[in-house]
Amino acid sequence: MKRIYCDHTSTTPIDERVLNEMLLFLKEKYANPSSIHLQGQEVRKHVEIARKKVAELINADSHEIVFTSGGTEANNLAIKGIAFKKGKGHIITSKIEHHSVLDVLKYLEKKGFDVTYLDVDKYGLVNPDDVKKAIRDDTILITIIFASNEVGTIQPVKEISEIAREKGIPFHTDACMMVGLEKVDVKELGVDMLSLSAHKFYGPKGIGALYARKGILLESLIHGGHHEKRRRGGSENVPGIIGMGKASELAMEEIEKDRERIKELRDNLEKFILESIPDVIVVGHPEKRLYNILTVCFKYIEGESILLNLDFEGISVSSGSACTSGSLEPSHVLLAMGLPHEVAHGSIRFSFGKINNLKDVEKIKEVLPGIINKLRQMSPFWEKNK
Amino acid sequence: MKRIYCDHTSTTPIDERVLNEMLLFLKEKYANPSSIHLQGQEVRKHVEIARKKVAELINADSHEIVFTSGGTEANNLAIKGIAFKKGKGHIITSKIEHHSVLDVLKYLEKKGFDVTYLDVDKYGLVNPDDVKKAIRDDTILITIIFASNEVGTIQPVKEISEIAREKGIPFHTDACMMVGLEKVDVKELGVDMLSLSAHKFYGPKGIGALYARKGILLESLIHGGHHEKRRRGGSENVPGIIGMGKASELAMEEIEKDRERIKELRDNLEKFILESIPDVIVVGHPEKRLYNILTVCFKYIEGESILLNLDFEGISVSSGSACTSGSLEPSHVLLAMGLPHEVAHGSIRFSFGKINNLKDVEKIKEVLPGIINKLRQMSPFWEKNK
Amino acid sequence: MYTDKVLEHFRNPRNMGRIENPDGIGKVGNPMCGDVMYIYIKVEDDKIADCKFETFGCAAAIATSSMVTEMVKGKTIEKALEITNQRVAEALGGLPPTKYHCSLLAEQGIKEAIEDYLKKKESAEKKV
Amino acid sequence: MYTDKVLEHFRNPRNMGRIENPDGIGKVGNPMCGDVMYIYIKVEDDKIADCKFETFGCAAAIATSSMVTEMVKGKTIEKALEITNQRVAEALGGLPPTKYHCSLLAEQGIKEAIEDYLKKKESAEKKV
Ligand SMILES: Cc1ncc(COP(=O)(O)O)c(C=O)c1O
Ligand SMILES: Cc1ncc(COP(=O)(O)O)c(C=O)c1O
Ligand code: FES
Ligand code: FES
Repeated sequence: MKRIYCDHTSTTPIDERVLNEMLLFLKEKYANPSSIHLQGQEVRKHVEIARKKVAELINADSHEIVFTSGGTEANNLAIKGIAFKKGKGHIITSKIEHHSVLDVLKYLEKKGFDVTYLDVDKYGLVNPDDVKKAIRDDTILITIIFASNEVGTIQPVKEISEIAREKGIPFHTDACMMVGLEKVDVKELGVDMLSLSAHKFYGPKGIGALYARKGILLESLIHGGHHEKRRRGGSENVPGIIGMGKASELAMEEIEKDRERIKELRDNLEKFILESIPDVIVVGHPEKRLYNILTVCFKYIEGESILLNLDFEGISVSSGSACTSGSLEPSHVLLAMGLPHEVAHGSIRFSFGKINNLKDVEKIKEVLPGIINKLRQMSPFWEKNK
Repeated sequence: MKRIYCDHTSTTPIDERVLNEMLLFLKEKYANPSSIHLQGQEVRKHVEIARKKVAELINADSHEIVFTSGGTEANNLAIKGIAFKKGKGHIITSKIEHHSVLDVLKYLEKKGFDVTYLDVDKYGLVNPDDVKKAIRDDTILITIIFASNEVGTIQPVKEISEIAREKGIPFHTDACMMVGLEKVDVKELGVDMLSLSAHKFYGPKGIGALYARKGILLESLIHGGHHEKRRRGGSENVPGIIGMGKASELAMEEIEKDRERIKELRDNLEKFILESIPDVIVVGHPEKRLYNILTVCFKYIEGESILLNLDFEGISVSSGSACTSGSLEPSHVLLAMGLPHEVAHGSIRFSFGKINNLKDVEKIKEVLPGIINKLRQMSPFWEKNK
Repeated sequence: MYTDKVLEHFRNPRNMGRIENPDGIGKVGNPMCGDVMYIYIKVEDDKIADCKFETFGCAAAIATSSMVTEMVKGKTIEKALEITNQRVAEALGGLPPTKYHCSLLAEQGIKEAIEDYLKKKESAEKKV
Repeated sequence: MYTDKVLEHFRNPRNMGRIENPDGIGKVGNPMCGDVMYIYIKVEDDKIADCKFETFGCAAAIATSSMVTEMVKGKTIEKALEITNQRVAEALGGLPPTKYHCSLLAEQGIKEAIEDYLKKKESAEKKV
C-alpha cells in the first residue's frame, strides 16, 4: 500500500536534489573542514558556500549564521546564550512555544530566572500590547514562536520585534516552522535571533542554525575549539550543512511555486471536513496561519485512536492528544487557546507538503468520515449529544 | 593525482557499507521516530537497533547510550552535566585533553569551579598516583582523555577509574580516539561516562554518543521534549544514528583485522623516518600508543610548511604547530610533554586508516626527506647545528 | 509500540456499544485526562451473560475495554472480580509502560459495574 | 586559505639562503612563537644589490620573506625603507587575517637589516 504522508510538520523527506549534493560529501569529500590540507580546504569552501545560502534564505550575512544540530539546539543556544551571559533577569515568552523553548525556560526558572508566559487568544495569537505590558526593567529577553507547529498560527513578529528594539531588549523567534515555508527576512523583521531547522524544509535531520545578529553576544552552549567562530564547538556536520545549504537554495526558488498548490490541498480537506463531519473545530487563525497545516478537533473522541485508524488506512498524521505521549495533559497549545481538555484530546494535525497531491486528499476524504463515525459509535459521549 | 589521505585522526571517510544503510533513511524512511504512525514507528525501531549496536561496541546497555551531535557535545554533556548538577566543586583533568574538554573546564573555572590540570610525563602519560593525590573532599568529577588525539598515548584508564570508584567520584573519559580503534569495555573499565564520536571510526559526521552508566544523573545540556529519555532534546538525527550503529557493528567485527595491517604501515614509516632523517623526535609512548598514529617533530623547521609541502605532493596530514591555526602557542599537548616551543612547532601527525596501503607509505617515504631538507635549507637554525 | 493483539482488538473491538437496561454500569475515567470507560453488564444466574463497553480514549483504552468484556463474559461474578489490569494487559500481549493507566480503567470499570449490580440487587431484595 | 601567489612564493621561494659577509643582517621573530626571519643585504651605491633570507615559519612567513627580498632588490635604501607589511601582503594577493603578524616580520626584517648596515657604515666611517 502506498502511504500517504501528511505529517510534514513533524519532518519532511529530503529533496532528491538536496541528497544528491550531500552524497559527494558523504563519499569523496570526507575531509574535516578544519584541516589545512587541500582536501580539508576544499570542504571548507563548500561549507562556507552552504552558509551563504542559508544566510541568503533569511537575508542575513554569512557570519551571522551559527550551525547547530537542529532547531532545538538553536533555541537552547539563543535563550541560554543570553540568559547565562546576563546571569539573571526576566524573560518574556508565550504559552504556545515549542517544547524546545518551554523546557529551556522551565530549566531557567529553576536557576532563578523569572519567566512570563503570555496568554494567546482563541486563534493562538499573542497580543503585542501584552508583550509591551510585560516588559520590566530587568527583562533580558523576549522569545516568541514565529509560526506554531501545532496549529500554524503566525505571530505578529515584526510588531513584537519593534517593541523589543524600542526597549533595547534582545528578541528571539523560533522560526523552525516558518523558514522554508514562507519568506523570512531578518533585516525587515528586525529580530536579533532566529532559529531554523533543515528537516522542516526538505533538508536533512540533525542540522539547524541560529541567526544571531552581528553584535549579539551569546554564551556558548557547546564549548570546544574554534568552530563557528568559537560560538559552537565540534567537528562540522559537513553533509548536513551542505544539505541545509541546498535546501535553502531550493526554498528560495520554489517557495512561491509550492505554496499555492499545497494551500489548495489543505483548503480542500478543510472545507470537506467542515461540511461533512459534525462537531468539529478547526483550530488556528483563519488567515494568519501556515498554508500547509490543518488542525482539527473531533469532539467526543480521542486523537490517538483517530491517528491509528488513519494509519491503518496508510495515512500518516499527528495528534496533539496527550494519549499519543501517554501523558494526561493534552497539548499545551490547544489548552492555551481555550479549548476544553476533552476537546483538545481529539485533535488531529494534517500537514501537507511537496509530495502530496489531490489524490491523497481524496483518499483522506474517503476514509475519514467512517473512522470518525466508528469511534464516535464507541464513545460514551456521542449519542447523548445528538 | 590520487590523494593519499593520512589524516584519519581528524576524520575518517564513511565506510561504504555504513553509507548504504544510511541511504534508506536519507530516502524512503524519512519519518520522525517520535511519530506514532507506522512510518515513524518503523524508524523508531531502527534507531533503537542502532543504539543497541553502539551499546554493544562498548559493552554497555542500550539505555545507557545518549546520542549527541558528536564527541564535543558528549564531552560537554558529561562535564557540564555533572558540574551543573552539583553547582560547585573541584574537577580533576590532565593537561593533554582535547579542546572540547579543556574549553569546557576553562568555562567552568569562570563559573567558579576549581580545576586541577595534571601534568603528564614525557610520553604523555598521566600518573594514577597524581590523580589520587589531587582528590579533595569537594572533588565532583575526574575526566581524563583515553587516547590522545595528538600523540596517541593511551592512559591507564582502568587504574584511574578504580581510584575514582574507591572515592565515589564520577569518572569520565573522552574515548573519541579509542572507540572503534581498540576494544573498549565500559564494564571492565568501570568508567561512569565515556564519550565517543562516529566520524572517528568510519561513521558519519555530526553524530556521537555519551555512555552514562545507569544511576549517573546529569543535568541536560540541550532541553526540549522527551527525546533520549529526556537527557537530550531535539528530533533525532536518524541517518546519523543509523550510520553510527552500522559503524559500530563493523568495528566490532573488524577491529582485529585492520589493526595489524594499519600498525605495520605506521611502523614502517616510523622506522624510515628515524633511520633516514636526522634530528627528529617521535613523540608519544613507545608501546602504550594508538597503532595508527605517528607524531614526529622535525627540528629547526615549522609544521605548517611541512604539511603544505606534503599537500603539494598529494599527501594529507596534520600538524600540531601553532601556525596551522595562526596562533602563537603550539600544541598544549606537546608542551605538556616537555617539548621546547620551537620543537613543538615542527610537529607532523600521520594517522593511518583502512584506506591506506603500502604504496601510500612508499610515496610518503619518497618525498618526505626532500621536503624536510628543503625547508631546513631555508631555516636560520639548521646549518649551525650540523 | 502496540502489540498485534492490541491493534487487532482496537481495530475490531468486541462488545462495543451499550446494553439497554443493564443490570450494572461502571463509569470510570475522566474526560479531562482523555479516558472514559463505561462498562455495561447483564447478569443471569450469578453469571455475566452479556457485557458491553463505550470508551473515549486511546488504542490501549479501547483494546483493554474490548479484552476485558471478552474475559468476563460467561464468568461468575466472583471469578469476574478476580480480573486484574495485569491479566488484561497480559492477554493483550503487554502494553507500553506509559499506557498501564489505561488497563487500570478496564479493571476498575468491570468492578464498578459489578458493584453497581450488587447494590441494585441488594436494594431490590430489601424492597421485596 | 592562501592565495595562489602566496603558495607560489612558498613553493619556489626567491632569494633563499644566506649572503656571506653581508653588509647588513636583520634578525627578527622568536622561535617560541614559531617564526624567525633572517634578512641579509648587500649594498652597492646606496642601492640594495642583493638580498637573501632564512626563515623558520609558516607558508606566510616564507612567502613574505621571498616577496620582500624581491621587492627591495635594486631599490635605494631610502625606497626600501618605505616598504610596509601591507604592501608585501598586497603584492602576494592578500594574507589570511591570522597571518598578518608574519608579514610584519618581513617589514621588520628588512628594516633591521638596513639599520644594521647603516650602523656598520657609520662606525666604519668614524674609524676612517
Ligand atoms: C516550532 C519548532 N521549534 C523547534 C523545533 C525543533 O527542531 P529540531 O527538530 O530540529 O530539533 C521544531 C520541530 O521539532 C518546531 O516545530
Ligand atoms: C579526543 C577527541 N575528543 C573529542 C573530539 C571531538 O569530537 P567531534 O569531532 O565529534 O566533536 C575529538 C575529535 O575532534 C577527539 O579527537
Ligand atoms: S486513554 Fe489516554 S493514554 Fe490511554
Ligand atoms: S610563522 Fe607562525 S603563523 Fe606564520
